[in-house]
Amino acid sequence: MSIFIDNDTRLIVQGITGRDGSFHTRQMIEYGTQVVGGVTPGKGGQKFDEKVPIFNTVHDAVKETGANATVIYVPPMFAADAMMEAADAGIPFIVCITEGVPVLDMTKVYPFVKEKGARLLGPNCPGLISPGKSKVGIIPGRICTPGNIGLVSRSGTLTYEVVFQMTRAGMGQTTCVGIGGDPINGTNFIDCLAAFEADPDTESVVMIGEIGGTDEQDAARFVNEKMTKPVVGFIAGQTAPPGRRMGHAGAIISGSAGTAAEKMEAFEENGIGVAKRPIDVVQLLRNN
Amino acid sequence: MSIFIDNDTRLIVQGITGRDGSFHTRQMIEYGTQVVGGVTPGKGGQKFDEKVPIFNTVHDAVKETGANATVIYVPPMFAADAMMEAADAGIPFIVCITEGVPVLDMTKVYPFVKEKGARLLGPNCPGLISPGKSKVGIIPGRICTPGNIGLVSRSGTLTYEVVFQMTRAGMGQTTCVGIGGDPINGTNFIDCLAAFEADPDTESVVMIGEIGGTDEQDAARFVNEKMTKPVVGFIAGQTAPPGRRMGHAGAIISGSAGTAAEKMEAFEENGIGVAKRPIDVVQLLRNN
Amino acid sequence: MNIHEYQAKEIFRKAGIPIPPGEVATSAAEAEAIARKFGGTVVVKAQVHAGGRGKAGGVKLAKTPQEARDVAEKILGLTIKDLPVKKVLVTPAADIETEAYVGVIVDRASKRAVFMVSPAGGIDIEQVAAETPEKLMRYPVDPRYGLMPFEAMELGFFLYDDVKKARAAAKIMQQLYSAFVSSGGSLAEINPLVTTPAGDVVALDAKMVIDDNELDRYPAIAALRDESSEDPSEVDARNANLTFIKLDGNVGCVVNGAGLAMATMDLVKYYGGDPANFLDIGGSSNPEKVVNALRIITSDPNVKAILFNIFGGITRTDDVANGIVTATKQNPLKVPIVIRLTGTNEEIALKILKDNGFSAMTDMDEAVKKAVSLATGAAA
Amino acid sequence: MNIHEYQAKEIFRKAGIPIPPGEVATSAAEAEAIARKFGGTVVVKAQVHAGGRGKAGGVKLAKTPQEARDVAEKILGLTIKDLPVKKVLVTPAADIETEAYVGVIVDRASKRAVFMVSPAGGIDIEQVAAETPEKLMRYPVDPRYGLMPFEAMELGFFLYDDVKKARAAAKIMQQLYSAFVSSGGSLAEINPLVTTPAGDVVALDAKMVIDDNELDRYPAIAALRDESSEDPSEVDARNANLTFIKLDGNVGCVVNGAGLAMATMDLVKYYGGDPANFLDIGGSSNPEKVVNALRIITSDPNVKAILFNIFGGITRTDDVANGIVTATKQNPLKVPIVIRLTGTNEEIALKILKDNGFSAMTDMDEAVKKAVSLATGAAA
Repeated sequence: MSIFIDNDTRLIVQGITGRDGSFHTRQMIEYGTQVVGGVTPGKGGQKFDEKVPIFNTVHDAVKETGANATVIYVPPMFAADAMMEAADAGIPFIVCITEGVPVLDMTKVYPFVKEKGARLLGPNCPGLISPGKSKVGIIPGRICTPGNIGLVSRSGTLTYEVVFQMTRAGMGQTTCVGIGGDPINGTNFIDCLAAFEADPDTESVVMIGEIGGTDEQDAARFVNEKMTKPVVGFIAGQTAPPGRRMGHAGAIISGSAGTAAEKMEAFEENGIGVAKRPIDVVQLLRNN
Repeated sequence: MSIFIDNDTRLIVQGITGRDGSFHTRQMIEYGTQVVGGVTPGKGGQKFDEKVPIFNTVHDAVKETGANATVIYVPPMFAADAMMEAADAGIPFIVCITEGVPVLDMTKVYPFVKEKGARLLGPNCPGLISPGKSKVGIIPGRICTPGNIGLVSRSGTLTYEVVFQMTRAGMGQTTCVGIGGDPINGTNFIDCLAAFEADPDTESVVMIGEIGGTDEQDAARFVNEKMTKPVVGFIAGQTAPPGRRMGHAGAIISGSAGTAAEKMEAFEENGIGVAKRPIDVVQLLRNN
Repeated sequence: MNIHEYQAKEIFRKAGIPIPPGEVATSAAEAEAIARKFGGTVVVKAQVHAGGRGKAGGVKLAKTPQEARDVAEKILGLTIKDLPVKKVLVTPAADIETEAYVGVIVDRASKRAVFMVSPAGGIDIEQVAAETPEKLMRYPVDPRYGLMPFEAMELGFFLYDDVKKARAAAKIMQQLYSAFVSSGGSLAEINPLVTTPAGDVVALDAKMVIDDNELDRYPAIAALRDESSEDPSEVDARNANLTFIKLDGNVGCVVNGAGLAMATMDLVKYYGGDPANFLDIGGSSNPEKVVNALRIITSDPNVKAILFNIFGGITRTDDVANGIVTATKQNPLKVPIVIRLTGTNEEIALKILKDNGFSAMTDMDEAVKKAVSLATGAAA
Repeated sequence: MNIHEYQAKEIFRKAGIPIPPGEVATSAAEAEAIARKFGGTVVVKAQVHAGGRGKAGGVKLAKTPQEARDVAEKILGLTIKDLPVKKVLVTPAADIETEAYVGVIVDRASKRAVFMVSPAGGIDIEQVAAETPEKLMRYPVDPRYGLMPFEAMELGFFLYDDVKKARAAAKIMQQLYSAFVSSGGSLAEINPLVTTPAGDVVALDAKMVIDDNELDRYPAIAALRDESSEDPSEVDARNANLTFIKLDGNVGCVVNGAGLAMATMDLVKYYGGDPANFLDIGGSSNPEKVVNALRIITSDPNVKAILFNIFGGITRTDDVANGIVTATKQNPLKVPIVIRLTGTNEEIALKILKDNGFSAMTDMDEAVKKAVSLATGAAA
């Protein structure tokens, strides 16, 4: 088992003919993901790489392919619309890779997607991978291996770093999920932790957080109150100066709220092993 | 029993110090309605007629009085905001008397009120009365008498005409509800019919419709499919010319949809006795 | 409130919708001058609040300025659906490749603004709905989000396969929605929306109906009202805060409340008469309203009898009685009047009427029967 | 993106918010002229992207034009939080009766724009939140409906008991929300919002932060950027599409991805070093970005060692290697460099580096340790 995606995931790609969309579509197909269609307005009726049918609209794509998931690679100014189109077309699982989506756009996307009953992952996230089954997004397949550890992270390359070290240490993964670092995103730590808790194949979970906000603290309490499986964690940004924004991760510290120290303390108080360095995650998992 | 309002209704009046609001507040109090507060921004802390406390906002009024219903008498441009304020404050039953509310305003009010879980009656309606228990709105109390007939109508004075003739004939009412004639309103015929069906004291129902729209036709099917109690009806506007708007009732005929003939036919097809004249309602009720 | 095509076009143009230029003329000479300025073939279009202008001869092509003058002369002499044509719009003729229909209207059933679009435009949309319903797409707009880009694109692709035209149409639909909402519209329509051989998508016609209840909010829109294009008695009634619609019968009706007014008209018909009008004096009982109502009704020479039907709730029947007395003192009636009053302050009202030589009744059916018999000349 | 007070005031003014007049001066003479024009007492305020201007001596009253000149002279010589003051706003001094705080900010937790208002204004709002939280009202706005009139009135009544002032404040909050949303703001603030003895409610200060991601949508807002008011190296980095924040340490860091960049800085600290910067080259692997990154980092004289930490996913590590080679050929390095590369095209990258005389590592911890020891002068 795995969470959110597996062998039954039937994916469409919004922006399939774009630079990023086409590159990663090929990567996903190569990994074994069932890519059943793509959307590029005006290219409806054509085929991508002579095999994947392209549609003008998501509604058309869903009607023709029975897709149950979508991944979005469209420019930031069009991403909000793409997410809402997907939700409106009834797709239950929406992954938005696009970086740079205006946060006010997301204040509208969030309630819309919720009203439609869809799950949104991202935006500004690397997507997710259930090793050996399906990958949706941009996480490099070769750094992962099937196993029974779940991983959830707000970061991209830092996730790769940790997953890679897990894989090298022989610790496989059920699913690795990058929730994205934007201030407003569709899926948070708790959503993923609850899914991992419910997944029979996941035995323990790694949670990688960042400075900014209070999601990690909320997640820590959730772990303490609701989870039976062991969780270990890491927080990036211990040396970040207060009040400055550390790039697109949207890590903002306002006053004392959201510092790395505060988050690490919340982890420890709630029984989550805290890695001092990314590599320490492996050791903490061994101790479980 | 009765529907929507009874002896436990604790009412506030939005616009209590206005011309219409103050007049009808006195009428309602005289009838026995529990008016627990009023709202007029800037008059918070004062008392209406030296007894009803006035508040600046609906939130304040609800917090202090525990009101479970509100009636709105504010000018048309402020009515949408008043309805939403009431719903936002958690009031479960909102009656809007105001006439002339822009219909585009109502397209926003409707989903808002629905999201908050409130029932809205109106706008542009005379309100309702549960004879002997409570009256909310402007229906003259003296034309009604307690009994076991439910009445629902899109009209104002036409309702009075019918109720008065029922009362004169000794046919009392559980509740008389005026749902209002605007194109978009909060409560429709079916909502009221379902409530009358569920009310143990209501034995039969009178439904008074008008030209325009298809609410009466939908309601007729509902009567046929879901109701056990007898229903009789009247439709106003048999002589109305097509394509013209007959005043504030918002009765619009577009092509063949919504004519009086069509509605009367729907009544007959679904077992609803059709009165040719308002006075015939009484005879039809006798025949039940 | 209806506004003219040229006024709706100006609103649409401000919202960004591509619309060919055009100017309004009130005389044939003006029309000729405008045609000369534009050069080439022009279209001369009657500006009147009525559909079916084309069939009525209100829309004509003119190849030369002289022809524009002749055509305008004819159109300015027309009366379309009882309304005299007082203005024409002169606009360059467009090269048309395809004609589509785009409209947005507030819909009771979905409680939303609903787009209706069809690739079969240029004709009556009711005809499309009836004959080829698969060519008509209905699309409700969630007012909380507005018409979103992806929704506009779905509508655009319903009209055009070509993505450029679909995008152009999508943009026009978002602009139309925005114009509709920000003008307090209850209907906005482009029929036809055309494509040109150059591939442009252009609105050739424009129609808008404004929700009367929004006029206080948009004074600039309210100022577009053209009273010269409306029935004078309806203008008079509106200015007196009465809701009035003129009909062809001979029993003039004055009623409080729209539902009761319609039921009264129905009862007139039931007893063999014909209502001369719909008239609702509304909820308040200002005697002045009664005075105005009587003035408007008696100005119709068809009216042979007048029927008052008042059920006093908020309306005080004594106010109505006083209004009748005042009005008939100012302008003595030339036709019989039947007064039915009941409800609030009924006793006072009946006394006022009696003291002034009027009789009154309290039963609606009896009153209607009497009014009908008076109007038809039969014995009461 | 930060904008200046005078720019935010212009945006607020266009939205209808009452704001006293004001003009910007870049010299003491200009400030004097403006003060003379306004007459009476003026306030001279440093225009700089930093809070606490008052405490830093950046806001001064001046009773005469000459005094305005003197005060402006001083303020234009200040450096507040490392930023030199290059402009001052001169504005007539207002009579103040009460000071309130009004702000709106996008909030992660509620996923909405949230109003924060307090009758205790004029001071740091964090202080109000900490010391008198009952004086701070937080009010999330549903983006689907906007700030509705009744909501604005609740906020208005939280500030003022008087209904006129509450209404004025409510209107200002709706205008502020509209300015915030239509400018792509992530923060908009009025501190203080004052009442005058005449009973007016007026915004005396204005602050706005724009979401960088919105700048493409609002070119007029993007044009407000004042690069002269920013740290030159950060301007340089932004123009090169890099995310860069200058810090005080001596290990220059070049990393792909913000999370990994922060983790790298943390690891530098963990091994006893001090990062000189945060620098994220982002997901794409354009060699030009690497060239720019090296240029910006080496311009900091504090940097004693450079650390590359690249985990190739989308980023191709051979592109990064090529960038390093190109950059160091153009400008030979004066400090040691430690390169850690792994992931996409790792073998090619390692070969490129080796062929050009660089050594490289694949383990993050080892690389960081080495960079720290090089920067601190200890043996690697």
